Amino acid sequence: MSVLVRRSFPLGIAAIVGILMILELFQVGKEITSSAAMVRDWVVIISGFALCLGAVHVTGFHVNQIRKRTAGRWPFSIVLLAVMFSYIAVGVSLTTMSGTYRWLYDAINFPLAQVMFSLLAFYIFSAAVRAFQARNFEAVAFLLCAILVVIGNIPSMPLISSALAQIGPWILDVPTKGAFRGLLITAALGIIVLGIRTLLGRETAYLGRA
Amino acid sequence: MLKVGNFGTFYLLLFLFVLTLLSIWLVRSKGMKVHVRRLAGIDAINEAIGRATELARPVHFTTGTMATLYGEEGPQILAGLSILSHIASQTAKYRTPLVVTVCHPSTLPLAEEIVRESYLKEGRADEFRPDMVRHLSTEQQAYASGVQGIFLREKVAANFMIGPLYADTLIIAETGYRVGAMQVGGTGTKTVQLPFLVAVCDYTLIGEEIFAAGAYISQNPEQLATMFAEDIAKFAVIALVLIGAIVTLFSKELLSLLKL
Amino acid sequence: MSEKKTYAERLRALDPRAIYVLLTLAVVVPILFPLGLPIQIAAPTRDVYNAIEGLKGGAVWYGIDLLAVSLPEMMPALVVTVRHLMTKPVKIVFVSFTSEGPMYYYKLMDQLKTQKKYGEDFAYLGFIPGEETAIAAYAHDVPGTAKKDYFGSPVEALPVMKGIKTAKDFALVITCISLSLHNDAYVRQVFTPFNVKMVQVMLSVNYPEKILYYPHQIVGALNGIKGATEYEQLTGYLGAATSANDAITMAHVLLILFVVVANIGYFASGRKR
Amino acid sequence: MIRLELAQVAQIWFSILLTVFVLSFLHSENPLYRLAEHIFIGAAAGHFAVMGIASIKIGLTPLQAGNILYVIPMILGLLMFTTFSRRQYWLSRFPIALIVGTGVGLSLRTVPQANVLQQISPSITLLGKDPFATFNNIILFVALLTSMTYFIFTRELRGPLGNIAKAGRYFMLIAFGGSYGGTVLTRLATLVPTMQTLLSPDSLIATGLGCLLVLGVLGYSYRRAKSK
Repeated sequence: MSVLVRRSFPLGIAAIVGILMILELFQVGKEITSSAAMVRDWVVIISGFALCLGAVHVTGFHVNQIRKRTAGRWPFSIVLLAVMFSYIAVGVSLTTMSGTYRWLYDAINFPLAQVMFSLLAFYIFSAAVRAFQARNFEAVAFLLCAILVVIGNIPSMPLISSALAQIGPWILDVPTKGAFRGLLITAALGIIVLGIRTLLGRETAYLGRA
Repeated sequence: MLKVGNFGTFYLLLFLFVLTLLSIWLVRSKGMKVHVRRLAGIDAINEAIGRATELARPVHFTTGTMATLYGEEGPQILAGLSILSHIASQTAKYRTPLVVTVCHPSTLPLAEEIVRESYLKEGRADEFRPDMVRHLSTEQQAYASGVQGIFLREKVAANFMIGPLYADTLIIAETGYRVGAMQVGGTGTKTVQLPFLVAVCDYTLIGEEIFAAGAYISQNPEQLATMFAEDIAKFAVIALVLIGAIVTLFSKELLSLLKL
Repeated sequence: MSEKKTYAERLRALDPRAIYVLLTLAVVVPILFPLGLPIQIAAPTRDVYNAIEGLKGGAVWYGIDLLAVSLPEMMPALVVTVRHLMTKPVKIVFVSFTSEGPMYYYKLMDQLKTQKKYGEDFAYLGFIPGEETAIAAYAHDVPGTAKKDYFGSPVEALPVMKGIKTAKDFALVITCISLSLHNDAYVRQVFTPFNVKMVQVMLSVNYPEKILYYPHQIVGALNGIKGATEYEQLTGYLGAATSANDAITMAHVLLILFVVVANIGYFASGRKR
Repeated sequence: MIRLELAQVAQIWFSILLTVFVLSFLHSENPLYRLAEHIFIGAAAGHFAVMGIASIKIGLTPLQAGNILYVIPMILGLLMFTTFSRRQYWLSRFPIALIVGTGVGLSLRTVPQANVLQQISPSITLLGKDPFATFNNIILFVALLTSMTYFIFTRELRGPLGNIAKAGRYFMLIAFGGSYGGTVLTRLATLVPTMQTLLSPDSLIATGLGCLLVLGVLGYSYRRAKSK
């Protein structure tokens, strides 16, 4: 009984919902389409709960840090919780469209996301310096193509040598496209087979073991 | 009522469905055995955990940001999580500290359950601690900033990033390099991130390899058989492409002849 | 750590912090001191320049139809075209069909120093809601649709608005656009009925599709930040776009140098792993 | 000159200081970075909690209208929280199963079309409008077939098959190199506006102060590490 409820029920739910989504594509009937739309609504609602679960989890972790007075960490945890609860207070009482909420978002979330993306520019350089060394033939292929594309992306390049400027775009347009297409097709086969196995109840990673 | 545009989808799904069933049947009743070639990236996982154990420093695992289980990239997260169950068993066995970070919280209960069950299976249930699985943030870049911090503060010795990866991949991988972690990365369809994994990580699982990993690790005959099904499908697609090319080549020829 | 590294080995394994410092310099220096590195100037950009350069009096309709998210990409083009216009003997009537337009107007006026007087030489009529219908209404009856300027004075009281009734009364229509449907709306509602000269500043994402209006419906177009760079070169007002372009060029050259140096180090250190 | 309002000035100061603190991570992990990191995580956690509450409200509307079926996602959503329980955690499998099923279903209906059929159909035309186009089409075709061969797992890649797969591996390395080089431009396109903001007249003082703070903190921790 317990195995039936703990394992078979979830497996059944996943299979039914998955098949429902596929059937919707083939437009088998109005009932299917409307129930698929409803299930997607449900998923939005459940993901809403999941987002709240995330906030609870973050709170739990940092309350723990504060309680244990983890060295060098706990004062920051207080800041974190304070910021989080002020967002929730403003967002729930004044809504996200309010000026105060927008102020918070534009002062904190927006610039911080932007600067984290900027860090990528630094990292892409330091990673390149290590990776682009001509250790063997494979590394040469990798490095040469990358450099040719970089050269092609220099804005003044067409004025210096239009031939050199055209190699980079060619690499991106021809061999890269071809190789990535092959990669995508095989990965897709992997995805589809994994999906079919899930619908058949053979892929049980999401159920733990018992 | 089959719309013409979905014609191909239908037959492709049907074809793979039949192939999968057939391969499972062959294993079950005919005892077919499938051999899968060596995959260096997956073998490296144990090596990395071994190193972390020697150094007594933590192992980090993530399935990446942005994607959600209920979205189209859900299967790639599942593939990553099936590798997590192996990693967690290893860290349980060797008593290596484990940190799993989660971006979208819908993955959180699943990751937690997988780690918990792996510890249970190894008889180390008492060593499972809830803070092994941490949800840092749903926002991609906030998550990345958190992972950066964890890497430097806790001196991570092995880093695994397997799943649908987004731009933050390089932030995490470069920080991993900075703390001297051995890294294995892998992603299915996110081709934009693959170059960075290849450049920074010690081993990379490319494209379909992340789906093969589960079968390769478990050596479960049935899972291995589905690998066989996938390979047959690959040959079929290659044949289809070749035939398609020949047909279009000659139809073009025919067309130009007709015009003459 | 005890072993001393040779110079070659140091070149191979450049300290990431040195890389970060050099990259910062390569980006910051051109931002502070734009070099104006040459680039190829596209024909639609040159035609925008010629259209403004050729103005001999009359009035210009300037649409600031931008969303806040396009600020980094569109602000340089807005600034450089207005700066060019301000040197010509024309009256300028600014207007917005997006609610975030006024923010751009403030930022624009912050960056410009001009001899022209508000009310006499130029005016801002603010945001007019209603999307395509509003554009059409404005084109057919400017004072009747706007009524007041952004600061609350009645349109009739502004000397700059004298003699402006419909789109026909403008010598040139310029518009900076974030939403691709506005590109179409302007052509449908302003060009088609009134056959006026029009110039559009487009986002790079919209450019490949909307440039098809050139040269029949619109006489010129700028392609986002790239177009702004070209325009800054044409006019000689080196600004944000040129400095961004210079910074990107310098950074790319720096990357190539880094790779060359690292490889010299690799070969000089005996090609050890 | 138009005077900026106090709120705007405060916003600029906030954003600039946080930006400088994050950039200081390039040198080392330090208290200022940690502060920015925790503020960011707190802000994002708060933001997504607010979003989550908004999503839950979506379900309340049909429920109030009398659609009893919408009780199901409410219950399933609450079951997510059993993950904190040591004994009843298995209950969270029900919402997870629904979520996984949806994801698998959605990918099964889009992946065949987007990642297989639409990748094959533009690749099979070999003849182009000129010899160069034909050459390009053939290269692309070969790259596609060889890279697919690389992903054959149940046979050892030896002999002729091995050579084809090796060619596929090289094509993929070329692709990785090209893609890496192309991304450099994308990333710089974010870095440059960030730097322009830091150096704009409105924010120059804040940037300077931020840099001084970072230098102070780094210098202090360096001296402390040295004295130890």
